[in-house]
Amino acid sequence: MEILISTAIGFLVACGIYLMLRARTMDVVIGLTLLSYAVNLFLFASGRLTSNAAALISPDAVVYADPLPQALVLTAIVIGFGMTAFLVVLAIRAFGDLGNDHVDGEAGK
Amino acid sequence: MLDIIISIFLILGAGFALVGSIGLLRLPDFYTRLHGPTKATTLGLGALLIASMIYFSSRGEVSLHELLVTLFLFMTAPVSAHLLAKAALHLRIRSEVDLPKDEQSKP
Amino acid sequence: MSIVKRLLPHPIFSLVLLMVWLLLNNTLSAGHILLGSIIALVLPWATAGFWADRLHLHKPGLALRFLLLVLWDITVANIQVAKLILSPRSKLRPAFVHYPLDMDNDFAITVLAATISLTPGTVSIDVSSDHRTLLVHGLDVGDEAALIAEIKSRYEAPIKEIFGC
Amino acid sequence: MLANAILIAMALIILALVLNIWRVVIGPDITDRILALDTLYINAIALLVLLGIHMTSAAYFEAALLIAMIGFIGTTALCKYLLRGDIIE
Amino acid sequence: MMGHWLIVPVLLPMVAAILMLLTARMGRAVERSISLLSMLGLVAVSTVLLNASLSGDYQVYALGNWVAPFGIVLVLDRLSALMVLLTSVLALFSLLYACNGQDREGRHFHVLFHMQLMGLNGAFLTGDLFNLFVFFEILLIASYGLLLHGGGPLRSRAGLHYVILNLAGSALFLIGVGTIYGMLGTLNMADLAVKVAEANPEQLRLIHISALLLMVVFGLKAALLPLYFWLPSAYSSASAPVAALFAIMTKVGVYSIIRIFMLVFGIEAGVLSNLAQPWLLPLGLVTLALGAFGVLSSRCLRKQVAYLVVVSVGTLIAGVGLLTVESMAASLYYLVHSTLITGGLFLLADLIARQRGDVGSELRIGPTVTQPLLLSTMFFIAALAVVGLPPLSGFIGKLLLLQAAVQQPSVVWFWSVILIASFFALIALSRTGSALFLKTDDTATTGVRAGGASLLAVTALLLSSPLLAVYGDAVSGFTTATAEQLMAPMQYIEGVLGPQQSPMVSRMGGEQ
Amino acid sequence: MTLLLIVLIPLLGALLVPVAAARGRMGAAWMAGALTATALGLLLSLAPQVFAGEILVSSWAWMADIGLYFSFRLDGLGLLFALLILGIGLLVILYATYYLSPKDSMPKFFAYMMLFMGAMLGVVLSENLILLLIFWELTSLTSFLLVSFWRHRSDARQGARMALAVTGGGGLCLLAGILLLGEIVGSYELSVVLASAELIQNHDLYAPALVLILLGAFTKSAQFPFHFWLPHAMAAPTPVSAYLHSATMVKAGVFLLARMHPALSGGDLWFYLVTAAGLVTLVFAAYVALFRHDIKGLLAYSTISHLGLITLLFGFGTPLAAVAGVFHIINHAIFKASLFMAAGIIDHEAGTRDMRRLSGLFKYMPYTAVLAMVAAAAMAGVPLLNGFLSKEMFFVETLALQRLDEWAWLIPALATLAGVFAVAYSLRFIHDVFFNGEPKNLPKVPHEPPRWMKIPVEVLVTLCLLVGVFPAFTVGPLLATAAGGVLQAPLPEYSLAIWHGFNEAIVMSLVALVGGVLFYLLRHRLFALHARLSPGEFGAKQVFDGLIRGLLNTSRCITHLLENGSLQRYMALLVGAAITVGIYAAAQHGAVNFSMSGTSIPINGVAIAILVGLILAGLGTVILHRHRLPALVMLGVVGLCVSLLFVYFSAPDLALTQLSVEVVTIILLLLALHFMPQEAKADSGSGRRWRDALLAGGAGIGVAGLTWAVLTSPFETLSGFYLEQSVPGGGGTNVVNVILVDFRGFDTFGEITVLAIAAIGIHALLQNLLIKPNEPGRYGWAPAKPPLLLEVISRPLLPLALMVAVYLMLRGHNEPGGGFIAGLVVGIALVMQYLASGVEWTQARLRVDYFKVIAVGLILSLLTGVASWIWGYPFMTTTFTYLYWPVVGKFEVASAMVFDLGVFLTVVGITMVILAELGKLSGPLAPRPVQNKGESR
Ligand code: NA
Ligand code: NA
Repeated sequence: MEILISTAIGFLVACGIYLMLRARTMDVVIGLTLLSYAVNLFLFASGRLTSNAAALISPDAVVYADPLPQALVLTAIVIGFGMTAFLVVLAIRAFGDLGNDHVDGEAGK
Repeated sequence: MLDIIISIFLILGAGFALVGSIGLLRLPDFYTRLHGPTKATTLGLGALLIASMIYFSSRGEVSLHELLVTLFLFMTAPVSAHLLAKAALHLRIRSEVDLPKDEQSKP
Repeated sequence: MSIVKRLLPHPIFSLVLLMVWLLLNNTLSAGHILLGSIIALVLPWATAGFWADRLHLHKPGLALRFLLLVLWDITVANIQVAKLILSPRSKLRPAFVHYPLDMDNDFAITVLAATISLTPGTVSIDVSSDHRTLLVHGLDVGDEAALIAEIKSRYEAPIKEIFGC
Repeated sequence: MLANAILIAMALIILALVLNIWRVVIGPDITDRILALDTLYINAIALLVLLGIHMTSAAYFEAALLIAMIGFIGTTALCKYLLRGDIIE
Repeated sequence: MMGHWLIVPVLLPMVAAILMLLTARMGRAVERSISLLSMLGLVAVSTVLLNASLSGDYQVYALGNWVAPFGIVLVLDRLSALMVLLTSVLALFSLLYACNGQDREGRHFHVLFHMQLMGLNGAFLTGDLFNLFVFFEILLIASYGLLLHGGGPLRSRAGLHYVILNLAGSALFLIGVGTIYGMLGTLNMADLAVKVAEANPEQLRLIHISALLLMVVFGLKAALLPLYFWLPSAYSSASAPVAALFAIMTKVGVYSIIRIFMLVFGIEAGVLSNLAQPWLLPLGLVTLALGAFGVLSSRCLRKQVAYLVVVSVGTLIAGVGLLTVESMAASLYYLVHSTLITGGLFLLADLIARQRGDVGSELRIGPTVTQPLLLSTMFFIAALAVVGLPPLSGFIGKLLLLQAAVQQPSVVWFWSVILIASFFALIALSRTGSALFLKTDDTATTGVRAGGASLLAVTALLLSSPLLAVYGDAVSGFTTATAEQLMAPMQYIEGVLGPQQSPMVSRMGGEQ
Repeated sequence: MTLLLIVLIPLLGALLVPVAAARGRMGAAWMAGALTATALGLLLSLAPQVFAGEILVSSWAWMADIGLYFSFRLDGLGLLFALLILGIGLLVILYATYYLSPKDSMPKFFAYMMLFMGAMLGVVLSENLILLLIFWELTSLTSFLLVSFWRHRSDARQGARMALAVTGGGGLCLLAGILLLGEIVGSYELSVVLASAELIQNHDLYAPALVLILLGAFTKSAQFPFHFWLPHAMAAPTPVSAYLHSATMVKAGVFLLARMHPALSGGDLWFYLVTAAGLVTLVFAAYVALFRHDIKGLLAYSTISHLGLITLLFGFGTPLAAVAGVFHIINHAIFKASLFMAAGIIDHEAGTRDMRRLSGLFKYMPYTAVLAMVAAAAMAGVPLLNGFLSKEMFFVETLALQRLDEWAWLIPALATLAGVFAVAYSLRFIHDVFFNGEPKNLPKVPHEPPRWMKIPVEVLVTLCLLVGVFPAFTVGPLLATAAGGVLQAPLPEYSLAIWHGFNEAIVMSLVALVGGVLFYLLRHRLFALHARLSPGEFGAKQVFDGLIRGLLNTSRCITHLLENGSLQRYMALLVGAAITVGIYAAAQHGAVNFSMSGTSIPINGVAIAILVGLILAGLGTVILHRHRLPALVMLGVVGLCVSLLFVYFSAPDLALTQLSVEVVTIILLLLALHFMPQEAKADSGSGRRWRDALLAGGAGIGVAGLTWAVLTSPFETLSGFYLEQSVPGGGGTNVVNVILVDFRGFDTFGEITVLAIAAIGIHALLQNLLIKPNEPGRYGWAPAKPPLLLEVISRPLLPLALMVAVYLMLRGHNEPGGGFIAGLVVGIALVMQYLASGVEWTQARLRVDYFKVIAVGLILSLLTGVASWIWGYPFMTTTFTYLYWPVVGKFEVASAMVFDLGVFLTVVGITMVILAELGKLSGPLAPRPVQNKGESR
């Protein structure tokens, strides 16, 4: 299972970075979103993964999922959302200002 | 006994969900594909939620909150289908039969 | 009366909301009934601006019966659709049908459209801009007129009665 | 009995999920993809319900409810975009 | 005990920002008053904190009353106190300058400005790695807004680059944090330091990777080779007060490198001690060299100043890379100097550009500025300081750095690069001064005169250089004490975690 | 104290002069003169002690830790130089007062002049070597200001820059050399350094230190090959040339040689380096001086040559040579300053300095001519003038030199040759300017200068004569004291007589005189030959300009190559850097162990399906990325799969957050797609795509490896604390939520701040943005009326969703949920209204200032944090209690919930700001272009 999880996270990273290396702002935004997903999963995995572990404190729970990475990921998701929102608006602004959606502001390089 | 009922609901529900998805893959054009999910999948999910209700209610406190999900889905699925179809019609998405005249495409 | 009306603009809906609250919390405890009631009263009041007009339910009994009918139809319809999906493609007779509406209440039309979408082999696609026709797509339409007639009698008639239009 | 039924149901739902994803990938039209995504959301709820029964845990309920909500809103937004371009007019 | 003072540098700007949001309709005067008052308060509080740090004790503020390593702590030592005060001083004058009209070129300038301060101060004060990430994000998102303040295609383009690169950097930060948490199960920096020193041999590889990934992240913020290319266009296109404030932004990266690689991977980190050493010195020197080429190649004053920022970062990092008390002390002195002077130069560049009409800050023939004597004198002083010529602070800083390197094996490289870069900067800035003030055409001056507030701001920042030189002994005494503190990570650890005990550990579900 | 004052007075003068200038032009001059005279008076008051053999030192600590002291020293050498600086300074001030035209700013000139004077005094009076260097660089800087004084002349600007580059660069070398010296000796104090000759010269660092210090000295004193800046600095006003470029600044280099003589001289390295530089400069510059047509050019090269002579003398390293060197310093300063002043007078009165046009001026300005002729004769080394005496001593020393064995003849021969040239150019100066027919095309009719302009020249020329005739009587004591200061040891035997008998030196002088006359007579053929040999201008400036141009071009090339403005490049570098350090670190610490022993996650079909779905959807997104809308749908699939993974791995809160964030993100992207292109052509070539794929693949493999390694390592964490303390300490059973609002509430506090700033930033960013939405597709847009079903269903959805939000909000502390998710649900519900009914309709019913909501939310969270101060606890200390109410029963009240409420409000506000602002970009509320301007983009 570990191998598949690692592969999936790595694959998402690769997809995200490939898109972030593209020349159009929208591609970069999409790539960034993919990369954030992957990073959040990675951060989550850093507390190790447990299925069917208790998420809440209860007397009959035996195993708990590590709550700390979850809290960190939550923070990261939220911050990532703010950042993505800003980037999207900036992309629109740049498109309006520069007349094209190239990341360097020059059409058809 | 209860287990059998739950099992039947489970298999039925999952089966319907699968059938809906098969329809989505198999049917010839968008307008026909639309039928699969709006009906089969919704009902399938309904069956699963009933199974869940029985299951949890049978092991202690009554659990009916699955009803909410069902209610919500039955409220929204027709609207989703409506919007999708409207969009498809607007885009003149290919159909096996002749598309009706789109009153909206007229200027 | 007017005070009640102002404080309780949507009594039925408030009731629904209270039920939703209790369902959400999966409980019937006194505390939650109290809390749920408060929320169920406050929310419609707070969102009053978003409501065009009050919901009138003329025949609650009929409504309940209609609901059961639709549930049954849904079940039956699904088995039919499942058959169609799994059978060879050539068996399909899809068609677009223009269904003439006899109602002009938006809410009622919506309920009808939703019902049509949830029941045998039909999806309501569009309401004409004058609210006089409903465009319906059928998966297996043999006779267009028969389909229209069935919808008229089986669904539109009770809905008209329920909402009194 | 019940355990087996759950496993079978899960297998069916997983198959449904895969078919949905496949439809998202192949399209061919944008409406097909949106429809498949919508269906995927519903099947995901199904999967969560099954997981809930499998693990005897009510912790999946909120996620299911939320998926139902956002699946609808996502579809609505996408369709509105197709119709109007401007989703918030 | 400092009481609650420690958190005030984080909260005060935020309160000011909220107040300004609430009073948005009451006009600019109210906004500016709140902004400036809060800024003055911040300077005062920072001074109090610096004063408190002089004792050499570590002040620890446990948020939510949860002790480290479980809760987040703010830690005041000499370094953080210095950074906070430096930020406040720079910000005060940038803000003052902005109040001359540039704050009106777009919406929410003051709100964003204070939010940026909040992020900066938090980053300097926090003792928790993930909390550092959070404050990085605060200062970054505010800086995005500030960079784009005033709008225009240039800023949009530079903003895109800056934002996207930093977003990728943030992702990398999280990967680094995740890896180190996955190995050591903790986030408090002091606790990390303890655990890194005790790490198993099997853990070393991943800890090492995470450390270097963090270095890449900090290197991106600090504008270190090969990650500085975003800086010149970003800084040169930002509006002047923003660019001036940004003089501290690269220093956040430098600060983080110092903090993490002196504390967590410092001299007492066992196998992983002094991890950064093989990287920082060469990277710093090459950054410095390339920055110097950039300074020479600039055809616009603002761009040139931006490259001077790169030069200062290269110098700093090279100094930090020597990893001795002397070099660290020298680097910190240089950090203070370069921050204030490059900040002042950005403002000055704007003053000059405004008086040169359409030519602006471009280094080509243009009209004589309206206040030639004043501006050329200011430029002369700033240039002296930034090139590192006597008798100003730049010279003292370089002197300290050169002296610190004299017994190091790398002395030849270090000296050559620093001196040659100074030489290049000298050539470049003499050409610049000549182009701006000596070689003018006969077109009429614009008649725009610098206002009192902006002159005051520039003067004050530039005046820091002679002051730093005159009080060189005191300042370098402080930075030496700071460097000694940094070189003794055990003190920090005990200051935060108390006398060493093993923190509560329990085994988690995912583990065998 | 007095010493300090001597340096400070001129420096302060730089400020006082402009103040005095308020009283008129002459005010500045008077102030400058008075201050200089004061300083000179102070210096003279100390002179007796120095003559008595004392070395005066006064010292203040500046940065004692690094050996930097404000310490000054007055010994014989310092006294001599200070006298020259102040004495000639006084004369130059007088001269300049009449030289400067009314167009020139007198206050500025004298301020610069005083600044320079102070710096120069600092150089010669410093006891601390770093302090010396500080003043050294200051002289370079002030000379930049003085040379570029006539800023509109391009030669002045270029000359100033060149001088600064060369001398400033040399100063940097000197800095390095001094630091090495300090490292060797352990002190920068001259008294220590000068006494450590043995230590220094036996040290490994001696050679580099010496070379660096000499570089400093040679650049400043214009020694070959660094001589070229000096002729170009002649674009300066003549008083500047007279002061800086003859008497003072250029002498700083030879001063340094003299100063460091006891410590550094004597060894072979010193001898060869210094002698070679001096010798080449001496001959070469004398030769070049011959061919200068500009008087000042001739004088400049002559100066270079004489500096070479002095350098050569110090290079010998013998005490007698050093005495001769000091003597020539004095003499050269006197005659060269007067010559420059004379040149200035000629320029001033005749309007040109070109010797091809100037002729026969004797008729017009006989008095000046006589003065100039005497000074020129001194320069040529004519007997009975001061120049002759030191030149004789020089010749004697060249002959006395023992070191070169069979090449011993070389130096005297070359020295004589240089003497020949010197006579020739001096003769040319006199003959060409004052005789040689009539002037040609002069801009004005020359005449004698004003009375006061001549006085400085008269004084200096008189000195030439006096020293030349009565050397022992006039200059003897000063020379002895100064030479003593140089040697820091008892003086050798020497005599200052005019006549030492008919010896080899006299022969050399005679050869030089006769040869010089012959040379001058043959000058026409010589000029022709010279012109044939070196067509065009002579090299050094061209070389320097070429170097600078090359440097600029190289740096532009490098800079544009690196900072090429391509984000893709920068991004690739970032990714590459991360991969590189990752590989580097992974390669350390022994071999990688690929055992599967650490694996512990049970294999499960659901998880496999989700992961495969994730991979498929990711791949789909990449494949479809150029068709934005389908890619967006794929992105939705990825998000859903991620949420399912969170659910599967027991993190319901994460799943809820991820889901709600995702739908808002999709709406956001749809809003953006209304303006941005929906389809894109592939615009990178296959090479670029392969590179990117490689990088992306590398990063992916790296992160995969990292994940695998983390997942399979043993793990200890402090999370046990949170699990134990969640209920007793945090009052909640949802540990994740308790961490978020309590244990690490500060992170959350920061996180909502980030969101708030994002909203504010977005609001600011969208100001004045005029942007055209996309054109409708092939079939146009559907009519504006919202779809009926959607409108109807959206009404009940709002209160329903709000109720769900309340539910999630209230239970967050104990069950999955919390303020953030609740906030997003409300946001989504409100967006639904916007979607269904548009901005106008919705805003008419939702009259809320979202920024106020954000502010209130932030204040709530802030107040919850600050409230703990009242009870003396740190920020964000939470408390909770259980209340028992009738009917309701037991329920919990926690301050963290108020914090969560703050989070909730902030999130609602932010979502609405972001979406509503974007929505308003088009449609009825969109900003309209200003009509009268017509500029839209
Ligand atoms: Na139907
Ligand atoms: Na819109």
